[in-house]
Formats: sequence, structure tokens, C-alpha cells
Amino acid sequence: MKMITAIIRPEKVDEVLNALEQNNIPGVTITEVLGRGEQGGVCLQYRAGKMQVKTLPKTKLEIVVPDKDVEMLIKVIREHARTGKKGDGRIFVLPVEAAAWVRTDEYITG
Amino acid sequence: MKMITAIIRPEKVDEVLNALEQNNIPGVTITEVLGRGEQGGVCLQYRAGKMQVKTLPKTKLEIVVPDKDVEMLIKVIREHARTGKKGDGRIFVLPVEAAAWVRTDEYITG
Amino acid sequence: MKMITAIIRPEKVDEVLNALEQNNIPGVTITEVLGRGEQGGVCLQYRAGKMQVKTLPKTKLEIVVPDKDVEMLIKVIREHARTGKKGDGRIFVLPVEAAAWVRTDEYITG
Amino acid sequence: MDLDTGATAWVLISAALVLMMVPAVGLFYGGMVRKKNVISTMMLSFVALALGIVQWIIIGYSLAFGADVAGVIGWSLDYIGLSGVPIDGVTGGIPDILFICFQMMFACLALAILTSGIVGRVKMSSYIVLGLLWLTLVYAPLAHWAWGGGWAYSLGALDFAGGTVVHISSGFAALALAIVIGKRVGYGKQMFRPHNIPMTLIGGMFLVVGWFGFNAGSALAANQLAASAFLVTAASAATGALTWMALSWKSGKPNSLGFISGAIAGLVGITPAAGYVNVGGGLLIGIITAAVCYAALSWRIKAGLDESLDAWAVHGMGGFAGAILTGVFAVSAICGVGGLLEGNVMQFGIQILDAVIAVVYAFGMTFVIGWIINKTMGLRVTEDEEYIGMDLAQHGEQA
Amino acid sequence: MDLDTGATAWVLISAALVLMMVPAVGLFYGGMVRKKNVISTMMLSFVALALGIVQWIIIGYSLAFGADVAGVIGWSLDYIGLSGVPIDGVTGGIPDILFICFQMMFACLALAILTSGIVGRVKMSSYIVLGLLWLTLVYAPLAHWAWGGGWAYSLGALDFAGGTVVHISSGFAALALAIVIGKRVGYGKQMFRPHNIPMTLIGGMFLVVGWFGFNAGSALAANQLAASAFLVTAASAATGALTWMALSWKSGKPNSLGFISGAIAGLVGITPAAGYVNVGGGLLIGIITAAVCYAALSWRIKAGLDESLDAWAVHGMGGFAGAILTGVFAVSAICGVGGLLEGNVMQFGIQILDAVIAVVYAFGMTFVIGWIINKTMGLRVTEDEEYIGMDLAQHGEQA
Amino acid sequence: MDLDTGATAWVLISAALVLMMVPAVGLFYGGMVRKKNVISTMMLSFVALALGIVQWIIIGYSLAFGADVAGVIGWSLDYIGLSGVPIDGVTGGIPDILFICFQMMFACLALAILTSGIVGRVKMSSYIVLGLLWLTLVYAPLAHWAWGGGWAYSLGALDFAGGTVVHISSGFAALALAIVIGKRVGYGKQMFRPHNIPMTLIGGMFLVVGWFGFNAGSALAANQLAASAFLVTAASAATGALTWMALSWKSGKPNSLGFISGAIAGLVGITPAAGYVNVGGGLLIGIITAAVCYAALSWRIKAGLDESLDAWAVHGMGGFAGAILTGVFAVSAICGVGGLLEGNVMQFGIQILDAVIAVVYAFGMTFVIGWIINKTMGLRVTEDEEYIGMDLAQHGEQA
Ligand SMILES: Nc1ncnc2c1ncn2[C@@H]1O[C@H](COP(=O)(O)OP(=O)(O)O)[C@@H](O)[C@H]1O
Ligand SMILES: Nc1ncnc2c1ncn2[C@@H]1O[C@H](COP(=O)(O)OP(=O)(O)O)[C@@H](O)[C@H]1O
Ligand SMILES: Nc1ncnc2c1ncn2[C@@H]1O[C@H](COP(=O)(O)OP(=O)(O)O)[C@@H](O)[C@H]1O
Repeated sequence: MKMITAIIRPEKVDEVLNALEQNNIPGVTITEVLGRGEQGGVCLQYRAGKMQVKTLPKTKLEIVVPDKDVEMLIKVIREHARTGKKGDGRIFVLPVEAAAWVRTDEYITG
Repeated sequence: MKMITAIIRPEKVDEVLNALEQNNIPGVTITEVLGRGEQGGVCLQYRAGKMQVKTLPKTKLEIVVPDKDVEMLIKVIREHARTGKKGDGRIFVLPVEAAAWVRTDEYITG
Repeated sequence: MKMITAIIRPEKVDEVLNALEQNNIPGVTITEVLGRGEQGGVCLQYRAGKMQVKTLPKTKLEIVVPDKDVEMLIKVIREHARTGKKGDGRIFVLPVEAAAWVRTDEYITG
Repeated sequence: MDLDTGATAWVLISAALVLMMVPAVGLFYGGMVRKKNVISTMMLSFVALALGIVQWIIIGYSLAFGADVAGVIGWSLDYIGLSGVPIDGVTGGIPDILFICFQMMFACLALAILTSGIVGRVKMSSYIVLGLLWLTLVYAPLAHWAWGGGWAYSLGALDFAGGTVVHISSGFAALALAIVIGKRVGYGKQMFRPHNIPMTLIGGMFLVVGWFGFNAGSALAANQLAASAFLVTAASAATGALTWMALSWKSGKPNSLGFISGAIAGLVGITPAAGYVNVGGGLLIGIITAAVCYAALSWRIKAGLDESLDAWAVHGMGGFAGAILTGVFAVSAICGVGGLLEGNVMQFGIQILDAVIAVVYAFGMTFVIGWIINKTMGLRVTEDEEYIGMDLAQHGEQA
Repeated sequence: MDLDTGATAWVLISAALVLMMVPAVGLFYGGMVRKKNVISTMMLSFVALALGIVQWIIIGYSLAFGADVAGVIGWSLDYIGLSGVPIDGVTGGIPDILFICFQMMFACLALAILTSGIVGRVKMSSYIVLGLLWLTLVYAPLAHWAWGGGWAYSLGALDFAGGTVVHISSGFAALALAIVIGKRVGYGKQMFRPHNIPMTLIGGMFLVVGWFGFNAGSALAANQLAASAFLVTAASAATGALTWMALSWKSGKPNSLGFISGAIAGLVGITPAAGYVNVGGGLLIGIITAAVCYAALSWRIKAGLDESLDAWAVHGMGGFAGAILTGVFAVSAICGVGGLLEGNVMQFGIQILDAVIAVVYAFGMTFVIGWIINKTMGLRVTEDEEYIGMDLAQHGEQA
Repeated sequence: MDLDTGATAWVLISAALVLMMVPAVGLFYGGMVRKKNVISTMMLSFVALALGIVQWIIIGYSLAFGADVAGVIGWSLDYIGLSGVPIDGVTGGIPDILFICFQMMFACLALAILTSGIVGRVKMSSYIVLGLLWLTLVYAPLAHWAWGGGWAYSLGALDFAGGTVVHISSGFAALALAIVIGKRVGYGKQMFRPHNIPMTLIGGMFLVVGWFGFNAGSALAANQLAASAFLVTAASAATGALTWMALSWKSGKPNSLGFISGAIAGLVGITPAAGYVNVGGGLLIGIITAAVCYAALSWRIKAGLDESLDAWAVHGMGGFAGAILTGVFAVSAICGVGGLLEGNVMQFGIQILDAVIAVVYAFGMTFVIGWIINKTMGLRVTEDEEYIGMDLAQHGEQA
């Protein structure tokens, strides 16, 4: 198995989640994060004057899938999270050695 | 070492944390997340009418332990986080190549 | 590639982020977490009386870098996040098998 | 009549209470939108306050309370910029200037309520133009008709504290604007969860508190009538809240958003009636209005209309119900005019007529204003800005 | 006495201020619970407002202020549903209806305070039944005793603004209910951290503001007595806050929850005394009451009692202290009756007697009501619902 | 003059409104700091309220309103601890005790505003000493000069509601303290993002509402003057808000913090003028003051000064502008004294003189007090505590 860690734009999350479901990938864990990358931040206004902020709100999706689904998953995320502008985000693939259920005694490896 | 990533019910966190401590596993990092899985969401009320929400608040525990403790850890989490109903959560085991301390120069691998 | 997962003191985040940037490591994903470790918690006041809280606010940085940068990265984080007191935090190194861009079709492995 | 310092004290604080309601609408609405739009939603109400004050001073008061022109509008050059209003004039025991201030807050409040139909997508610049036009072309005439000597006033239509002037006008205006501006991107497909219900409850709490200035202050005196208006307002808010809670319980759980919506529905319903009915009427108006608004809101959701925060269902339909119920429950012992229950079919008819014309005018005229602005400056932000969220896109801020 | 418009204005706004305190209790409490229970906690206070209004109109006022029956309860058929209350009656310068409204808010407030003992575990349906019974069987008699011509009134017991009627009653009721309903699951084992202290501070801020309507409004006039009540209220709140802060500093850090608790303790303590003591008395009452409440709260925690938000320690014990201190510091130059310091042992004794009987009655009767409801409908949600949190389980909402 | 119950009612509620402003400052400030300092920031305002009340009762009132000593300070033994103030004295229609209460809140508010210069780094114990000294050595003399019969009063300087006494004094004091205490660690290097803008907007909303008690209450009567003060206050707040919004729009986006800052700037500007100008003056004062404060704030940021929450720019400079503009726009038909526009150069000069002396005294004396405390007890927490955050380090709490 692999854990797909995708950091994407918050405004694209709903679309991606819907797309995942339609592709029979219901399981996902979602975290609100702040990210910094090439996007370069945003210019916030203060009472007078501005301030340049380098970290932006992003959403991290963590999805554990069998190895075979990795490619498809990346494709789906790209399709629905892409705007073509800097800040669209990254996808990292991490190896997972085992997955267990809390509810049952199921335990799978590989 | 392995990183045990457990996504469990928020209402079970205190119990699990206590159990971990009693088993001499004090170190843990906790994140509030939203999850979607087989549980299927919750029905929220609006001013009038309802709305079905598919993501639910969950808590993610990340615990890095030597390989030998993995089994025991999973057992402890299961014992204290299980209700037997859908939504109890998952446990993933990821390989960790090295662990370092910030406070000291300690650095261990494997 | 490796994913460096560093759990550090929130009050040190700005300093570490600046240092990372100066070392040409702009990309980072930041999560607010609660942590428990050797630090042993903090004593909060209630209306009357106190309560001992074992989990403390920490900040988790996740940084994916080529293998060669790992050592340097750990050094930089240690340098800027260390206070020498318990609670400074941990750094874990996890293997990453592949990294993809959402914006482009770039995909790198290893 | 000489200056009555007690009445003056009460209307002074009532004006402050109604003023408080304007940002309270922002809070109330702000908790129900998504996190990325909360500051923007609050700002719409805050800006309503500033715009309304300036517009009222410059021209609004003259249009609403100037000398009557053919029953449809007021006009007194003296009132433009309030330049010719004497500093020490007193009417009915309170300073003229205080009456101007009190009425000023009503205009601001109506504009704030209306933003329900455009939150999360309206361009700030267009909103400012819209607000000024709406206050001038919709609110001022309606205020004139009811209170400034216009046709409704002559006809004897009853509107104690602005059920028609404030609530029908803003509620149906919100509906018109929601149609002109269109749905928020993703509406009906994604879940738009209220991001901070406690914030909405706090806002609702201040709306409730302020409403006692709104209704009991409309007595323009500190006397038995004010006390009676206070009592029936409390009665209607209470039964409205309990009714809505019971209805939402029947089909699920007794939720807090329903409770507070019912309280507001009850308050809207009693607004036109507060000085005309007794406590029994108050209890019943709360129940009936809450049921009407609940039905309207349910229908609105089913119809897929994105009148986002339900000013139409609660204020528009609640105001409509209240106007008619005033014609039902008015007690001649209190105000000299009886309602349907006392056999006064005439008054009942007048109330319906008044409410219907207000609905038609507020909806139609707002639609026209919105349509023209949309065709010229554009009412709406770009889709990209909507995605990013109004707070960041329009205000450069994050909650 | 003719209508005094100034007094009327002041009592009108005071009634609105006390009304504001009811949801403010919800805010205050809401910040101290865990996140999963915040909406539910706020709802308990909001519902208290709606229930209290309806109950007061229908029967509460009659029981409290109807013709005295044997010193223990009031009863006037005319007052049922307020049907026979004349719209334009005036007593002591203010409209009778206004007095009804003002008193109505006190009943609502007492019920809101009491929810401290049952938050995070009470079933909404049972709470509604409990609330109606409590208002009828506990609050109304106590109000009658002190203000409606009951035995305490005849005896000359002093309770200016409701130290006994509102605070002892609700505080000891909270204790009784906490015992009946039992601890929250996990209490004493897990940490129950206040999830949003700023929310509690905001709620506390509005409690403080509203209290000036509560105390100075209880003069039922806009005169020197009201001003004096205002002053001593401010004095007692200030020294109460500083005292509690100092005490918590001594054993740790000067925390904000302690500060605001002290302010409220000071306010509770001065409530029965506000119209009877001078500024020196006010300063001292704040200090003493805060110390008493601090000790009570510390004891409550050590005793492992889950009277969750300390209505007992702060309102119950604070009200008890205040009742007695009124008998110590009363100044005959202000109210015609001196306290212990003026050698009036008699009054001191009366105050103790009054407070003790109120404690016994409020605790005992509430215990009985709670016990019966618990045995019949059940007071408590299931353990599962408690785990999930009241917001989701009882209201289908999330903060 | 006999007791005027209407005036009394109005000043009672105005005192409560100004009281509400004190914690509202805490809310307003609290939203603009970093999350780790929010409780601490709110606490500074809450403590200001408690300290101010106690200080005013014990000695402040005597210093400000006791018998004049050489034009610079007041002193009446009778007023110490208010021991000799008769309970039923009435002056100008309102109880003497009420005047004391109303003025008491002004002192508290000034101290709360001043905390802008020291948030996020001041030691609680030192702040308490600082607060007591500041109220005694800075606030009380300034209040005496303007209103208690001091030199400015004799000279005929106009300060209706405290532009000089409250705003210049606290604003320039904040500047002095910011210089003495030094920048927050990391200031200028890291971004200090406001952690909760909605909280600031809510605080701002209550400041705006309370300001009507502040300004219109300063008429100390419920009459035409109060109404006029209400109107011009609304006018100035509105144009102030719109002006600042426009200025921030020109250089970026119309942000909400700018809007609310402008509203407050407008309110500060109209404070000294509220009883002396007409509505045209009100509209213009809002515009001008907002522009002045905007420029001051921009300069402050460029200068790298960590006067953290801009009490200097908004209250200090706004109060300065307002004092002078009062001398420009005063209308003799309203207050018997004309301003520069009516050719009264003399009054214009007096206003400038008064403002300049207040600036110099407030800045200088506060600097000295701060410097001495810093050298003795130390004003500042350790760097470690600052890193961890004031909430945890000073109060043992977390927001
Ligand atoms: N090397 C990295 N390690 C961890 N997270 C990263 C890294 N690079 C980027 N990110 C995350 O991805 C987000 C998007 O990256 P960015 O470079 O802004 O966009 P894009 O990849 O579209 O150019 C960042 O905000 C950050 O959260
Ligand atoms: N494939 C997955 N990848 C990542 N997280 C998952 C995955 N499946 C489940 N989860 C997480 O586990 C939580 C519980 O899963 P769910 O299927 O609802 O419960 P259960 O495993 O008890 O049936 C989800 O809310 C989600 O956060
Ligand atoms: N075994 C572990 N697994 C996961 N996270 C850990 C582990 N040990 C420590 N942590 C994280 O690191 C943080 C700092 O650890 P702590 O032991 O308190 O400090 P130090 O490492 O400086 O002694 C903890 O709060 C926790 O978030």
C-alpha cells in the first residue's frame, strides 16, 4: 500500500472529494494546513499598509490505497485540483507497510 | 522504527492516551482531522431541513516506536478506541528511517 | 526523497522557516498539533485551583527533500528550534517514493 | 407638547439599540457562511450602517418625512443635509433631531438585512452603489407611505415599528437580488456548512435585545404603550422560538439555528403589531409567524433558490404575515382600531392591500436596480475570487 | 403616583439589560465547556429565556405577585395569562406591565444560571419539563416570599435585587440537580479544559454590563437610589474581581477566569444589598463575597462534585453571603433600616433566617423535582450521546 | 434644579454603555494580537475596569472634581473614599453620585485604551502599579483641567466628552510607554498577523454603540443637546469609516480593519466637539480625523515604532485633531461659542494651546512613570515568557 499525501487548494477540496468518491475511493483523512512553496504568499491589508504573508492555507489529503491505484489517484487529484497557477500543490507517495482496522481485527500488509 | 498513524474517534482520545502512557509510550503527536470512510457521515440540521455531511471530525495520533512495539501498540489502540461501530478508524504503519532529537544531538536510525 | 517531519515549539516556527528559506528550502507544510513527550505538560489555572495538562501545542513541519539534503536540514532545524529544554521536539525521517506536481505533469521518483 | 425627558431618554437608548442591531445582523449572518466569507459578510452590514447614516442625512430623511408629494414621496429642501432642521425643535415630547436619528437606524438596518441575498459573491463597489440607490428608491418611499404621510398612512394602514417598511422591503429585496445575482458557485452541489454557529447565536442574541428598542422604542414615549409593546414583543419572540424548535424537532432535532430563527420570525411578526395587540395576540403571532417562515424557508431550500441567509423567508414572509396578523389581532382598547377579531374587515383588507403593494414595489424596484447595476458595473465578483473567498479577494483579510 | 417617564425609561432599558444577561449566561458557560457541548450549553440559556417568558405570562406572575395566600404563594385569577391586567395601570410611577416585564426577566435568568449543574448531559426534553416545574414550584414561591407579600416580606427581610430569589435559588438548585443527575462521564479522570476562554470573558462582560440594569433597575426609579445602587454595584464587582485575582495569584497565576468569577461573585454579593449599603459597604461586600465563593469553589473541586460551572459556589454561596452581609452593612440613612454595624441584631437574624430557609427550600424542592423527572422521563442522555457530544447528539449541530 | 428623572435615566444607561466600552476595548485589541496573547490583552482592559473603579472611589474623584487648587488639581477631603458625598445630592437635574459613576467609567476607559502600547510584553504586577499611578498622576489632573475647574476650564477650552481628557491622554501615554518598554521580540522581522479579525469587529461594534453613551451622555441631560450630539456622532463615525476605507482601497483593498479604525477615528474626532457642532461639522470632522489618523498610523508603521495597537495614531492624534477641529467648527447657535469658521480665532487658539499642553503633559508624565517602574520593578516579562505567550506565562491559560 501507499499513502498518497496531497496538499491542495482549500477551494478545490470539495471537487476532489467528490471525484474520489466517484472513483470508489471513499477513505480519506483531511487536515487544514499552512503551506509555503513557489506560490510566494499573499498580500494582506492591515489597518493602514500591507503585509506580505508567505504561508497560505492549504488542505492536506491523506489517502491510503493499494499500489495499483496510485497512478489513477494522482490523475484524479490533478484533474480536479489543477488551476494551472502556482500554488496548486504537491502530491507525495509514501510507502505503507501495514494497515489495521480499529473496529475489527483485520490487518493487512504490503 | 515505525510511525503508527491512527485515526480514531475524538471521544476516545483521552482513553487511548492514558492507555499508551500506562504502556510506557508517552510520545505522541495529535492532530484534529476530518475523515471520510465507511461510516457515511452525519445528518446535520439546518434552520429548516437537514444536510448530510460526509466528513466527520476524527483525531489522528502519530506515534513513532521501535519495530518491536508495533504489535503491542496496535493492540492497545484497538482495545481502547473500539466501539464496534463503523467509524472506529484505521491504523497505518509507515516506515521511519531515522529519528533525531532537537534538544540534543541524538540521532538514531533503523 | 525523504519527508522530514519535525515537531517543534510554536514559538520557534518563524525562525526555522526563515532559516529554511535562506538555505533554499522554501517548500514546507505546516500543521498545528498537540504533542506529548518528556516535557510533561503544563499547569493551567482554573477559576480556583489548577489542572495539569499533558499535551502541549506544537507545530509540525513536513518537508520533502532529496536524500542529500536531509542532514543539512536536520542541522538547520536543530540550530533554530533548540532551546535546550525538554519539549524542543523531534525530527523523523520517512521515505518518499515519488513526488508529483498538481499544476504540471511533473513526476519524480526516488 | 414640551420636551419629555423620560421619553427622550428612552428613544435615545432605543436608537442606540437599533444601531447595535445593524452590526448584529453582520454577526448573525457571519456565522452562517463559510469561513472564507465571514469578514466580507460582516462588512456588508457594517458598511450598511455607514452608508445609511450618510444617505439619511443628505437625502433620505427629506424623501421619507418631507412634505408629502401626491402620496408617494416626501420632499423638503430644508431637510436636504438636515440644513434647515432647527436644533431645538420638539414634537410629541421628543427632539425632532432624535426622531431623525431613530429613523435613520431603521434605514441602515433594512439595508443590512437585505445583504442576505448577495453574500459570498457581491462586489463591494457595486454593493455601495446598490445600497445608496436602494435606500433612495425603495426604502425612502416605503417609509414615506407608512409613516411620512403617504397613501398608506392616509388609508390608515397599521405598521407600528416597520414590519412593512423594514422587513417586507428588505426581505423581498433580498429575494430579487438573489435572482439577479444568481447562485453561489457550487450551491446545491456542495454542502455550505455554517462555519460558526455560536457566532450566529451571539448575533441573534443582540438582535433580540436590540429589538426591544426597535419595537418598544417605536412608541416614541416611555409610557404604558412602550411597556405593552415590550411585553408583546417578548411574548412573540418566545413562542416563535419554541414553535420553530418544535417544528424542527418533529422532523429531526431541536436545533439552535432553528430556535434563533424562530425567535427572529416571532420578532418580525410582532413588529407591525407591537403597539396594537395584547399579550394573547403576541403569543399567537409568534406561533403563526414562525410556522409561516418555517414553511417559506423549507420551500426556498427545495426550490433551490440561493437567497443565502433567508431574509426573504424570515423577514419578507414574516413581515407579510405580521402585517396581516396586525389586521387580525388589533385591539381597539389599546390603539383605537380593532382587527378582524373585533369584526373590522375593513382594517384587515387595508393591511393586506398595504402588504401586497409593498411586496410588489420592493421586489420589482429592487429587481430593476439590481438588473441595471449588473448590466453596467456587474454585481458579481469573478468565479476565481469566489473560490478564493470574499475575505481574501475583496478585503485582503483572513478570519 | 402619576406616570414618571424617566423612571419608565430606566426600567424599560433595565428590563432589556436583564434580558441580555440570559443569553450572556449561555455565552459565559459556553466558553467553559468542551467544544462538543458549546451549542448545547448556550441553548440551555436561550431556551430558559423562551420558557421563562411563556411561563411568567401564563402563571408565574400570578403565583409570585398575585394576592397573598397564607404567606407562601400568590394567586389571582386575573393574572393568569395576564388577561385581567389593565393596559394603563401605573404603580409607583411605572406602568404595571413594565413591572411584569422586568420581573419576568429575573425568572428567566435564574433558570439560565441553574443549568450549570446539568450541562453536557441533560436531555433537552427533560430540561424543558424541569424548567417549567422549577419556575413554578421553586422560583415563583421564592419571589412571592421576598417581593410579593409573602412571609419574608412581612418579616422585613431585605433582598434588593434578588440575592435570595435569583442567586440562592438557582445556585442551590444547580447543586441539587448535579447530585441527582450525576457526574459527566470521565469527570475527575480526564481534563475538561474550557474550550474558549475569550468566549467566557465576552459573556462575563455582558453579565457585568447587564447587572447594572439588574441592580440599579431594581430601584424601579431613576433617582438617587438607582445611582447609589449603580455605584455600590460597580464597587463590589471591582473588589470582587481583584480579590479573586489576588487569591488565585497567591496559589499560582492571576488568571482571567478567576478575575471574571470574582467580578460575578462581587455582583452576586451586592445584589441583595445594592439599595441598602453605601460605597464602603460595597467595597467590602465584594471582597468578602469573592473570598467566600473562592473557598466554596475550591471545596467543590476537592469534593469531586460535578456541579459543572459553579453556579452553586458563585451564585448560591455568593447569594448566601450577600444576604447576610446585607444584614451587616445596611445603612439606615439610605434605606431606613440599619444592619449589624448599626447594632441592629434583629435585622441580621432575619437575614440569616431568610437565607437559610431559601437554601433549604430551593435545594430540597429542586432535588425532589429532579428526582421525579429522573425516575420518569430520565434526566440524562445515553452515555453514547454524551461521548459524541451534546451538540451533535441533541441538536444535530457542530460548533 | 430638581431631580430630572429623564436625564437621570439617560445618564444611568450612558454610564453602563461607557462601562461596556472598557471590556470592548479588550475585545477590539484582543482580535488584533497573536493567538498566544489574546487572553492577556483582554485582561489588561478588564483589570483597567476594576482598578479604575477602586482608584476613582478612593482618590480619583477628589483629585479631578474636588475644590480647585491653583488651577492644576482638585482636592476635597470629603471626596476621599466618597465618604462625605451625600446620598441624595442633585446637581443639574441628576444625582451627584450618578455624575461620579459616569465620570468613573471615563477613567477606566482611558486606562484600557492605553494598554495598546504595552500588550504582549507587560508584566501584570507592573501594569497594576502603572495603572494606579497613571490614573492618579495623569488622568485625574487632565480631567480636573478640562472639567473640574482647572486652568483649561477657566480659559474656556472646549472638550465636550473627553477628546483631550480621554483620547489625547491615553493615546500619547501609549506612545510613551511603547518607547519605554520597547518592541515586542521579533517585531519588524516576523509577521504579527491579527489572529481573529471578527473578534476585533465585534469589539469595534460595541465601542461604536457605547460611544453614543459616551458622547450623547455627556450632555448630562436627555434633551435636544443630547440628540444633537447623537446625530453628529453618528455622522462622524460614518464618514470616518468611509474615508479610511476609501484610503485603504486606493492603496489596495477596502479592508474591514481599516473600516472599523476609521469609524473609531471619526468617533474620537467628534468626541470633544459633539455638543458644539452641527451635522455638517460632524460629517467633515469624520473625514478629516480619519485622514489624519490614517496618515499617523502609516507613519508609525514606517517609523518602526511598536505602539502595537495604534492608540497613539487613532486616539492620540485623533483626539488632537478633534480638539482643534472643535475650535474650527463650533457653532454659536448650539453652544454659545463659535469657532474659526465664525471668525473666532481666539477659541481656535485656545483649543490648540489646550491640546498641545495635554500632549506634552500626558506624554512626559507617562514617560516618567513608565521609566521609573521599568527601573524598579521592571515593566517587561522575560524574553522566554514573551516567546511562550502572555496567556500561558502570565495567566496560566490558553485561548
Ligand atoms: N518540499 C515540500 N515539502 C513539503 N510540502 C511542500 C513542499 N513543496 C510544496 N509543498 C506544499 O505544497 C504547497 C503548494 O506548493 P507551491 O510550490 O506553492 O505550488 P505549486 O507546487 O503549484 O507550484 C505548499 O503551500 C506546501 O504546503
Ligand atoms: N483509505 C484511507 N486513507 C486514509 N484515511 C482513511 C482511509 N480509510 C479510512 N480513513 C480514515 O479513517 C476514518 C474511519 O474510517 P471509517 O471507514 O469511517 O471507519 P471504520 O474503519 O471503523 O469502518 C475515516 O474517517 C478516515 O479519516
Ligand atoms: N515517539 C513519538 N512519536 C511521535 N511524536 C513524538 C514522539 N516523541 C515526541 N513526540 C513529539 O515531540 C514533541 C516533543 O517531545 P518532548 O519529549 O516533549 O521533547 P524533547 O524531545 O525535547 O524531550 C512531543 O510534544 C510530541 O509532539
